[in-house]
Amino acid sequence: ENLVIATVNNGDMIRMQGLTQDFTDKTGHTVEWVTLEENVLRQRVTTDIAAKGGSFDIMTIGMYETPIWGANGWLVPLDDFSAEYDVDDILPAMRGGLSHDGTLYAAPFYGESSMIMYRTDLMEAAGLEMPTAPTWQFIREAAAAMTDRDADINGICLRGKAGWGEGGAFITVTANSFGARWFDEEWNAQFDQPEWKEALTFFTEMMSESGPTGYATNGFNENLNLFQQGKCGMWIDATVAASFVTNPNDSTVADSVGFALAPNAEGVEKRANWLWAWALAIPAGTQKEDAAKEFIEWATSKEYIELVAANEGWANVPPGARTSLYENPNYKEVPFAQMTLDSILAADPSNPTVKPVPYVGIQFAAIPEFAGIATEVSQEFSAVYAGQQTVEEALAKAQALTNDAMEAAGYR
Amino acid sequence: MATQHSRSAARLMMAPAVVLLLGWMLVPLIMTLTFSFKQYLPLRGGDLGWVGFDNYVRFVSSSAFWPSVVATLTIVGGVLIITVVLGILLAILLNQPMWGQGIVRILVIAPFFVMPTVSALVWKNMFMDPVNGLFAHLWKFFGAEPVAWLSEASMPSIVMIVSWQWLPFATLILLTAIQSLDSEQLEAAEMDGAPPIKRFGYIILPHLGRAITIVILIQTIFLLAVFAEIFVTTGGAFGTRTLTYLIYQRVLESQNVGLGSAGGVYAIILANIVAIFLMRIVGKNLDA
Amino acid sequence: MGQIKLNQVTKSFGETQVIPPLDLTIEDGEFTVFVGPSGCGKSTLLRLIAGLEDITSGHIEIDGADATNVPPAKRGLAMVFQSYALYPHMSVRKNIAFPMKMAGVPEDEQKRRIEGAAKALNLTDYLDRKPGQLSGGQRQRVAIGRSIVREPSAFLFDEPLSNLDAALRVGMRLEISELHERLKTTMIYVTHDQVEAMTMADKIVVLRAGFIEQVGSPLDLYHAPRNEFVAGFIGSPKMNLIKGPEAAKHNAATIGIRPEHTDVSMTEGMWEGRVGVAEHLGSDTFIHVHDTGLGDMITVRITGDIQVKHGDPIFLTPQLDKLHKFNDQGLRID
Amino acid sequence: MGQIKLNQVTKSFGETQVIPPLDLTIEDGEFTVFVGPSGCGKSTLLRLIAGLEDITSGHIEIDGADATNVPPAKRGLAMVFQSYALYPHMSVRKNIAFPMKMAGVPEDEQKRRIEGAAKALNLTDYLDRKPGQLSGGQRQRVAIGRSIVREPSAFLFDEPLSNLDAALRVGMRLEISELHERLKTTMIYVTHDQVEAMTMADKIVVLRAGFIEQVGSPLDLYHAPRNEFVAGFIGSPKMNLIKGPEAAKHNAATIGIRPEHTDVSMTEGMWEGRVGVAEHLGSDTFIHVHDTGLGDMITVRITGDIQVKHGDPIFLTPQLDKLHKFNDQGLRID
Amino acid sequence: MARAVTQQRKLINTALAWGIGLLIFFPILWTILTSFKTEATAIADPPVFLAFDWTLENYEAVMERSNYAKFLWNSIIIAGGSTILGIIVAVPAAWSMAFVPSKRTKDILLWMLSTKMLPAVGVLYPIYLIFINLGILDSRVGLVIVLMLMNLPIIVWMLYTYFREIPGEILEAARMDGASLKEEILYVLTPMAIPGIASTVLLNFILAWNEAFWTLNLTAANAAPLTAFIASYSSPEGLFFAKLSAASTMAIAPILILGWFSQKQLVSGLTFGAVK
Ligand SMILES: Nc1ncnc2c1ncn2[C@@H]1O[C@H](COP(=O)(O)OP(=O)(O)OP(=O)(O)O)[C@@H](O)[C@H]1O
Ligand SMILES: Nc1ncnc2c1ncn2[C@@H]1O[C@H](COP(=O)(O)OP(=O)(O)OP(=O)(O)O)[C@@H](O)[C@H]1O
Ligand SMILES: [Mg+2]
Ligand SMILES: [Mg+2]
Repeated sequence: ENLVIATVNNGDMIRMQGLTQDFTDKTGHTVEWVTLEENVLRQRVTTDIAAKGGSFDIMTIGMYETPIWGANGWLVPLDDFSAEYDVDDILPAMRGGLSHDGTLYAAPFYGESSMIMYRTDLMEAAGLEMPTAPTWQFIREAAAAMTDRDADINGICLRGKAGWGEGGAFITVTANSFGARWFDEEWNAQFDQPEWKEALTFFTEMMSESGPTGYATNGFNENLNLFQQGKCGMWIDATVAASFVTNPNDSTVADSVGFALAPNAEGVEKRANWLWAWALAIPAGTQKEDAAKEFIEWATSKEYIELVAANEGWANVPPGARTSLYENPNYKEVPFAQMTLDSILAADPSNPTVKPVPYVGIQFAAIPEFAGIATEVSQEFSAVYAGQQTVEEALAKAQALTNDAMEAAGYR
Repeated sequence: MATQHSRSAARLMMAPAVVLLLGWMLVPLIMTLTFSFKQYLPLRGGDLGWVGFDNYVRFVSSSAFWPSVVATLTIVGGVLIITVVLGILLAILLNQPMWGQGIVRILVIAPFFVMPTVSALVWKNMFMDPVNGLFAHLWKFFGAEPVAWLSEASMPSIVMIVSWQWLPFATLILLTAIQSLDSEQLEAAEMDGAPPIKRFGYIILPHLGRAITIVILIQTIFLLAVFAEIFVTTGGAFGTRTLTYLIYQRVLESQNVGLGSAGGVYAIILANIVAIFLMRIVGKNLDA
Repeated sequence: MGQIKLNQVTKSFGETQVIPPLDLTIEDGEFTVFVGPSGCGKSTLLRLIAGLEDITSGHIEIDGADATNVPPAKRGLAMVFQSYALYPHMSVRKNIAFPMKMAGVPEDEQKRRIEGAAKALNLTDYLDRKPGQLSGGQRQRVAIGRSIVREPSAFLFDEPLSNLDAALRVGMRLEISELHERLKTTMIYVTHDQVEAMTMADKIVVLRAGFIEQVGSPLDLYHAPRNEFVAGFIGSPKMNLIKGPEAAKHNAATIGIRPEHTDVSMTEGMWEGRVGVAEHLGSDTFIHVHDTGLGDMITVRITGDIQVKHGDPIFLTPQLDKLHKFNDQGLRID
Repeated sequence: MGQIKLNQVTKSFGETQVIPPLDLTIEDGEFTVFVGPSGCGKSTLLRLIAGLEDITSGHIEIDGADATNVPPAKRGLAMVFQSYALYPHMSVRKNIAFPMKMAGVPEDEQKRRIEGAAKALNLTDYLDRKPGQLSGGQRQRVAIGRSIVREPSAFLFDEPLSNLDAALRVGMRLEISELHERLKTTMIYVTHDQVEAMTMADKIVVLRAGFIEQVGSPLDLYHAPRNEFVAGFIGSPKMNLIKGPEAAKHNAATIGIRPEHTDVSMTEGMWEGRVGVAEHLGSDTFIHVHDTGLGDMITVRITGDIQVKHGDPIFLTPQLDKLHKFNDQGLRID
Repeated sequence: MARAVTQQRKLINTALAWGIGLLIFFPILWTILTSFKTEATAIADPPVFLAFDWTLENYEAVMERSNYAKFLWNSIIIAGGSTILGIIVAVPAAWSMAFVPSKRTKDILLWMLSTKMLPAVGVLYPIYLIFINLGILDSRVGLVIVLMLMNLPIIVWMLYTYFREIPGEILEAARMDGASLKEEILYVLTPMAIPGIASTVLLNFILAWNEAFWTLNLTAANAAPLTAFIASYSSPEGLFFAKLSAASTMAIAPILILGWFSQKQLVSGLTFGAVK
């Protein structure tokens, strides 16, 4: 059979496309890819599944969509994997985030948290040493110390780009690490609380001291470029970035990158790291359920990891999905492996903030309205980063629009 | 030339186009209208019943509404002004005798062939990127601080990108119009003692009136719907959220089809206000 | 005020010389008509005088001063174009005011002159219309009005009547002639219609391929065309040109006889032929006679009416004193 | 073959009646010219006959059969348009072949007829050119050729010569007349040029505002115009129409005298006036005489040449037997 | 009558026009150049213009990643199909408007144009649902229909203004010559309007080719055209300027080449009746 798979255009997924011949050889099924940029992909698959379009047999979705769609009954439950697939090998945090009511609805292709990547050489030159679990205050000082505008070196590069999955995700985990939360237990927006103001102010000030020009439009990719070109002292972002910045083919600083846990504000127990997985799911109602399951089993299996390792080396295997990977001696040699695992383990989607919240998810709240709200909120924040409004104005607008949207959706 | 026979034939031959367009307009319009009076949330199970004018009220009372109208009009107005003014100047220049006129014309037309997505990507990454963009290099070369175009000057940047795409169209139409100007009129004005500037103001510009209205009409239709450029560059941040983009956010990002549909109805109303305004001018000019 | 002198003027477009070296003097107050077939360079010559084209070599003098490099607006000439070249978006009043506005003539003076011109040209009722709302003849008058108010030292007309229909053309022709009588300003008038040339000109300049074939008063040209070309060009219907033995009888390569200088009889005459088409105008009858053995068809004009039918035999006798003789280079023999 | 009869035909565009009830019979083989000022309904009438417009009321008969509701293609008529209406993308041959192709005429018959028409119209050398490569006169001939091959029962011409220049017009006029002599097919010819009407027609229909003012042969109209309108319309230069006491002397409201029927003297005559513009054509001289006290300017024609200057006193004497008299409704008094 | 101009004026015009032309064209030129650079040279500071090692690796990478030919083919089919279909529907309509005008002709025309003002995003769900019901989601047929409807008003308008300049007498001549309505349109009107039709086809082909909203949202694996192809290049991880440039070049090259070869028709036909 011929499977149509919607997927995102990141490196791991592209790599998988190159290896599908292996799947076809094994099962006789062919695969057609619809590769889209992340935002386009989300919009596309959401429309399709909500309208029951049936354009795709497999969709690449994330931790945000899976529980919501699973609850709606839009996904085929993935509860009958073969024994050799070893479902229990999937990292519990991932499995939890991709399940609804204990049933797995999407199999993680890879998972990630976020962590600090920093330039050991610059750190040394600044006369500082990175603790394994730094605080925001340290990060800010270190960033200021590493900044050298003349040499085009920014102490720290962070996401400021509007969009819930971009700057929105980052400011949310930052706020978490300052003790803030999106909603109280009655679904009231919390942007009027001091923690948010503290977090946003801190972030904005630090970035204007030590961040790159125009960081208000920087997302993952822009920062990756900057870091690879040696223009950043530190970068806090997805753990998967580690393999890119340490890859000497692309990165000019490959041999001087260190890793540390994402920071927290002094005295706050939550750290600024998230949890995310790109996972494969089958929309309910597809005619090709069995073949689709076969594919998912192939793509998220241990064998696939080995296949990649054999072709591209261990540093390039999809990380963050399986416990066994981190027990593999070959993989342990990869410099960022342990820190990735530690970061993932430090994230707890069902208990993401200091104060209690009614939602699941660390850098998002797994409710259908969140993407829309968070995108607009992050746009307000980006306007702060670009110097177009103050922190107070942005928070006030965020508060208003969030409450408004929640009301529209019937939460309040 | 109109016999009974040809008139009925004409009606028959109009029919396919009219029926198709009527369907294309009415079917989605009726569905949009229906949705707009409903709580329609695909992610919460779709149609959740009638809610009267709630969506309409909510859409306008949202803090994003008026800024989006302003953003829409700014983009439409800004691009129109730039393309028409530069288009006129370029058309005049291209109408002069020169060597390699055909090639220059090709160069000037080229942006029109570029997909909006591609043009937005190219501008955003290769020119306006504050670190690696060509502008940043240029600014640094002259010792200036690179500008973060898409955040610090978001609206002008988008207007610029869109203008770049539409300038060829304006230039082409205006060029054809200028070429149709009877050169004897210009010579008459010259004999009458009008220097070049006055010849432009008194003869060329009035002659272009009709062409300018056409440019405005056609471009407005397309500019009201500008989407890809914003989606790719700012994602609606920094005050570049147009009405179209706001609807997009409501429908696709927030998955609130009811609210978005109400927005769609507002957009239709806005478009029609603009249209009526335009038709007033253009309609008159089209008669001649 | 209004003498124009061309001195060895030439004009080439790229490689092709359209006007070979040419000398011409137009006297003050004279009504000069340039006439010639299409493409012979009439418009080009006029535009050289106007300054709308640069002269390739030679000199132009206006009122004794070298004007070769003076821009058109400064030459003090006014031009009326074939297409009228009215400004379509301005009212008649504004059209007429335009040159004065450009020259900075005071408002009330403008007004005075506009009214004067409008009255002279019968345009008073139309001053507030746009050119699009006028008939062809009215447009032509506006174009003339626009020229008049500048009080130029000479008017240049480039086929101003060729877009009008026959009846109107006759009327406008008269109006322009009367205008000249009144203003006594130099006028240069381009046409390819020899009737216009004959009826309007003080002096006709016949051009062919940029060369001046003959310069003279209309009647000079009618009575003594310098060569076959002018002979054939001036006069309507055309002069009958006869070659061969009949011409040899008169010691010429070609003889010419005008239709109005041939006597007709049904019974006897010098040449015999058969009636082709007879055109009865009431005032005159034109008979086209075939099969005379003289080569082409011969056309004759009879004043008043004569009853002839297609195919009737007919006899023609040329008035010998009105015969024109040309040598084998086509030049007149006297 | 070719009799056309209009029976109480009317035509309205919306509210405005352009053709009031009208009766007219055109006999087989006749060359009929519709003439009248612009906008009088000539084209409309022709198009009604052609079937390009629907008749509002009334009947049209062609060869005795009711053709009111017959579509244009079936009426067996051919039309030659003012703009020639050639198919610009087809060669001359294809243009001429088109009606035959539509009618399904066999290939070799098509070929034969095309060659016949081309020869008759002097188009043989141009058969493979596109219309754009032809001169105005040649285009007109192609348009005629396209009509001829259909062997229609009547030809309809709508101002076929108005786009040509004066010299060509004369030539084409002759060609069409000769064609009619040869084919003897009914022709209906629309023009607003009275010279064309006079020279070509067997029968002239003078129209004004949709009404038929007079029907008759050219010379009938010239010699006995039924009313002032026809009198002024037929003849060139126009008949001089004089009202007031001078007319009253002849027991008429208006008298008319043609320019060619007025004798001129420098010394004595019936009316005295002053020379305005004198147009010297060589063959004739037209003198426009002012200040006669008869109202308008009087135009006279003198055969040959006469030397007069602007402002000279001049005496005119009408030939009394050629005087036309009209009553106060403008109708002829005999 | 065009006025002869001095060589010096001409020289200044030429320099100015070429300068501005190159400036306008520069983004495209730069994209094309960048597509032949390595990723590192693509972002080099100072930028390099021509003196770099030309490489095809970006094109190879793009070709390897996606089935360019398929996207291209879909683009051609969709843009071409919608344009041709549009012309077929529009020619009779434009004929009626141009040659049998009535009081409502202008209203109908403006109404047609106004249908283009419906914001596409607002009707995405309705159209999506209709497409699912008709079973034409992710099919070229569906897109051909949508794009045809999108562009139909413009096609009708362009043809209408073009036809209006064709003298009605020629069609009447054809009628007198015995042509039926069909023959009149087929043998006389259409060939005469070829330049106008050509530029209409061209303009609408371009508009359809570049249409990104519907083509992206209504396609998946089968019918995706080049707009979808480019949507997978907008931000891959790591340095991507060169690959983006290669993909962009591939997406716009066909239409750019087509446009350049036929710019005469495009220019001459783009009068929209505006200019006479
Ligand atoms: N701008 C130009 N460039 C090149 N050749 C030209 C130009 N203008 C005129 N000519 C040529 O010069 C010759 C004379 O043209 P001109 O217009 O003066 O003729 P004309 O006597 O006015 O003809 P017509 O009676 O048709 O107006 C023609 O052969 C024409 O082709
Ligand atoms: N389609 C039409 N709709 C309304 N009025 C029309 C139409 N066609 C012609 N007319 C009017 O009918 C009258 C007669 O027009 P027609 O074209 O027959 O005049 P004509 O005698 O041919 O004039 P011309 O000599 O200018 O060609 C005019 O007043 C004209 O305005
Ligand atoms: Mg000329
Ligand atoms: Mg007419």
